Amino acid sequence: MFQEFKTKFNIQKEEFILPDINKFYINKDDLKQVLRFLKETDRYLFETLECIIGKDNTNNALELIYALFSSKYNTKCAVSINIQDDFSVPSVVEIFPCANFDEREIYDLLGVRFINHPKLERILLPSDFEGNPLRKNYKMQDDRLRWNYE
Amino acid sequence: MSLFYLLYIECLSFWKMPEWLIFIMWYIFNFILIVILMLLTVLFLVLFERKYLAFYTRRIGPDRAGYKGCFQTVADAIKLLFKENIIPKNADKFLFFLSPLIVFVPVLTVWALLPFSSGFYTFHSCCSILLFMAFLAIPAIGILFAGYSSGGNNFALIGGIRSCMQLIASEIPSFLVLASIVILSGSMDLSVIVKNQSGSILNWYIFPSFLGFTIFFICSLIIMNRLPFDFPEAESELVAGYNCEYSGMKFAMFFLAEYAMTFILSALVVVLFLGGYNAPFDFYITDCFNLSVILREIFINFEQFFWLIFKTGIIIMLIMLIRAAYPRLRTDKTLDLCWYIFIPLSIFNLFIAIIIKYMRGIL
Amino acid sequence: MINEFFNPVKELAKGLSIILKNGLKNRVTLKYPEEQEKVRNNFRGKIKYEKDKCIKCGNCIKVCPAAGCISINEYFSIDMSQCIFCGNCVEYCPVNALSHTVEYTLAQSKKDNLILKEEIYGND
Amino acid sequence: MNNSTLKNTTILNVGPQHPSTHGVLRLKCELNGERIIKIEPIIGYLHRGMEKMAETGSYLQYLPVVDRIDYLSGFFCSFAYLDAIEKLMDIVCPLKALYIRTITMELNRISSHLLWLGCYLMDLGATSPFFYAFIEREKILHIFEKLAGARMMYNYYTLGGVKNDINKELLGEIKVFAGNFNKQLKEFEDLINNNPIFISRTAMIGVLEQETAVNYSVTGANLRASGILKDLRKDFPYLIYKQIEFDIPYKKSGDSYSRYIVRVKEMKESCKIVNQCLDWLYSNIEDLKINLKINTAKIKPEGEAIGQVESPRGLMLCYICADGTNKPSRVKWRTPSFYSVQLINEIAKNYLVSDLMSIFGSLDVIMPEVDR
Repeated sequence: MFQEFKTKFNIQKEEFILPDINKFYINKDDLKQVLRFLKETDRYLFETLECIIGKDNTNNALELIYALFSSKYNTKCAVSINIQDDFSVPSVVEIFPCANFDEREIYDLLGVRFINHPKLERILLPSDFEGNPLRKNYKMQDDRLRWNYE
Repeated sequence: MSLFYLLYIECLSFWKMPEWLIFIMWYIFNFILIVILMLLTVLFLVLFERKYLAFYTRRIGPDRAGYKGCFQTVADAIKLLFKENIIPKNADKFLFFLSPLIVFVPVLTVWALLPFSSGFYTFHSCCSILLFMAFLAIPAIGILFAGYSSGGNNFALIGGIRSCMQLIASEIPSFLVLASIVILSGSMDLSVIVKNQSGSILNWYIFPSFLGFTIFFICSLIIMNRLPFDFPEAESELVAGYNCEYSGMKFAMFFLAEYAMTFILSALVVVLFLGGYNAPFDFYITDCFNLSVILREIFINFEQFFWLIFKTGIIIMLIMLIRAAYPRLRTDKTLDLCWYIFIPLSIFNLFIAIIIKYMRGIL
Repeated sequence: MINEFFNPVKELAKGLSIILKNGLKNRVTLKYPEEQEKVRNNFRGKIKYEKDKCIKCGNCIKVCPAAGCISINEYFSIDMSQCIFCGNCVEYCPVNALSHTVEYTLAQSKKDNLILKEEIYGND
Repeated sequence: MNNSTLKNTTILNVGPQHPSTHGVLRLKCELNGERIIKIEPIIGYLHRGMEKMAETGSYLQYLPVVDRIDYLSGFFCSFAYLDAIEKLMDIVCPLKALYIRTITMELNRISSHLLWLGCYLMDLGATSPFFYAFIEREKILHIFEKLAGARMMYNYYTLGGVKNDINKELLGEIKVFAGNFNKQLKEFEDLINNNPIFISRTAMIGVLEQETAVNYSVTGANLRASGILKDLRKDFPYLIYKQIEFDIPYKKSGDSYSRYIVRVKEMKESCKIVNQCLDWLYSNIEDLKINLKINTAKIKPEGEAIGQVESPRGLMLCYICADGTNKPSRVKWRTPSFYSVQLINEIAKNYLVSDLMSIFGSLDVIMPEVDR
């Protein structure tokens, strides 16, 4: 089903998220193009962005997964991008308005800056909180957890 | 002058008092009696409402203080007495203190106007209906002052403004209905209206102007801010509306005024439509024992007082049942209800009253 | 048009009749201090600990979601202010030294009464 | 000088502490008189760091905490979490455990909808239906207490199935509840369904068009009330929803009234599902295989998985990325209320303040889900 999409954006790497969601790796710049293509072409019609998953694979590399769902063909797919060092990603609020809070949460917990996002601020943590908790290099200063770090 | 006044002069004739002092003492004595009566009814009403609502929601209601919770309201009052009097920082101090009084005092004076029984009424005037409704318009202004003066609290401000909107909308239909009652009874004095309704149940005013009864009943619900229309202090929207910033004795004053207004307005509905203190079939128990004239006069008054309280109790139970059953209406829907539906209907009711008066005149 | 006016009044009356009907049903309030809720024996209440059975393996600490709730350094103690009564420790204890009681009224006047130490367990 | 007074609009803080915001949510709305111009939901007051907590503890330690993601429907969150792990380690639960999971989840859906019904009507001002809804809900919580040992924080599902079995006496109790639940619900419908005051407060108010609903990825009853028939139990049937026949209630108009109707009908459907599961459970009482007794030391999954479930408020996803150790490297919760909170600015524009409560109440937003 995704043959036409893969040839258009010449995607090499493809993986599987169980149960049956295939994940495509694309690079950062044509993120908006891909999402608009997946949303508008009537061959796919992925018009709901279910959620944006931010992940911190170690050694300072982040991964953003955009989970999409098309109710017409009742299938799910995921588009993911890897970010190495400068954590700035174009925001997709024009295409999917629901991404507004998602992107603010990822900025808040992972420290990814989204370009031309309407109101990029901390959403879950207090505004004077420093550091991004979900990063692997974020050290918790709570000694009650020493049993877990054995 | 009524019988009680003559009795009162006899008791005081031992001390040689000047004439004018006795006259003034009579009104002060009556007013103290009214205040005591009001405090007792309010104490009872607050507890009765909580028990009554609990009855309909399969609960028991407060039963810890006293035998079956009978001292609950006294306990609340004492608690409120000792609560700290918080005044918000940028509140308008003078208005903040004045507004509970503006809400409470008119309701207290209105109690004096009501004819509790043929002999027992404190203030007798030829146009007591007008005085009644005039005094009942002032608390809404007190609520506006309360809302405006509690600092920058927007909830209270919206609550206060809503109370004024409501007042204007509900005053006009209620006055038109009062006009139809005045036509039917011929005079504006409450005790005369009640006298014209004496005799059997048939010449109560509820039957000729049933439409007037429903309109006045709903408008009185709006004036006393009871649930389907309790916009000034809508709990779920405006947190506590106008009495957001009040605590301690001032809050108790607002609370007292609300319940006093509930009683007095339902008593007014009874006086106007259900034949105030007349027994339903003109049968008084005191007539069966052949007593002397003075004793009979005294007992008749007590029995008439009982009938008034009995009918007001039924109306209050209906009001509280409506509070238990229905959700709150939206503010602008209520105003539409009053302006577009009640005013034409009450004018139509006026015509019916005129036609009935004319027909009675011919027969 | 008539129906459009009388229908709402009929609905309001039907609502009122249901409220009145509910008035006659039995009461559901439970007067708390006098009548307590009778709870079955599989209710997860306060944790009981038998000192002789315990082999101090530390399994309960690895399984407890509330970090730092159980500690077995010099004596065994459970911090009742942290415990969320999930029952993981009771389930994964190899020697069944821990078990649930049915007691759920655990309020204390002082905070350190909440930490149940071994010697308190010893005698009961 | 805050600029709101310049534009003669008042800023009303429907603050974190407010009787009808179902938890700690702050709606900063700009009013012109009583008409709402702009609403900005400010969240984060109930943020407990659920996703960071998952990374510090092992899979087993995180299991009891999962019920607290949405404390009104604990079973759904634990199922989503376990569904993801079971897919990673391709475990298949015994059939009876699937049936027990379905029946407890449907009962939990009824109890969550009942709580929403009581609170929604209390927001609109009707005080007594609140108590009737809670009396009904109390019966369900009694059943859960007998079954799982706790009223709301169940910790009842484990990796291979459920912890303890349903005995005959408890099945009888569920049958009695399901029996007269429809009668109670009918009483509710007579009291509220075409009550003129209720209709005037909710009909054609807070209309959610299909286009904005899809754009804001709203799911669950809010979406079905706008005419889009999308339910995970029918699109991607999990557990035993394939063998059970039930239909999905939906309405076209998308206003607060149709959201209310859809949720009441959903309660009826759940009651039908409970009855069907009861018949199966009655037929094989003696089958005692409800748990696979997996050795917890061997839980070291590898790879990525998404557990999905249709919770009372919408679609709930739990994404787990595991890297072979006994601690998950990333757990992400996609909770439905997080997206219906953003809706409030779109559909509550230029309505009155009293409408704000009826719109926001009908969206059934619960704050622990939003802040995680």
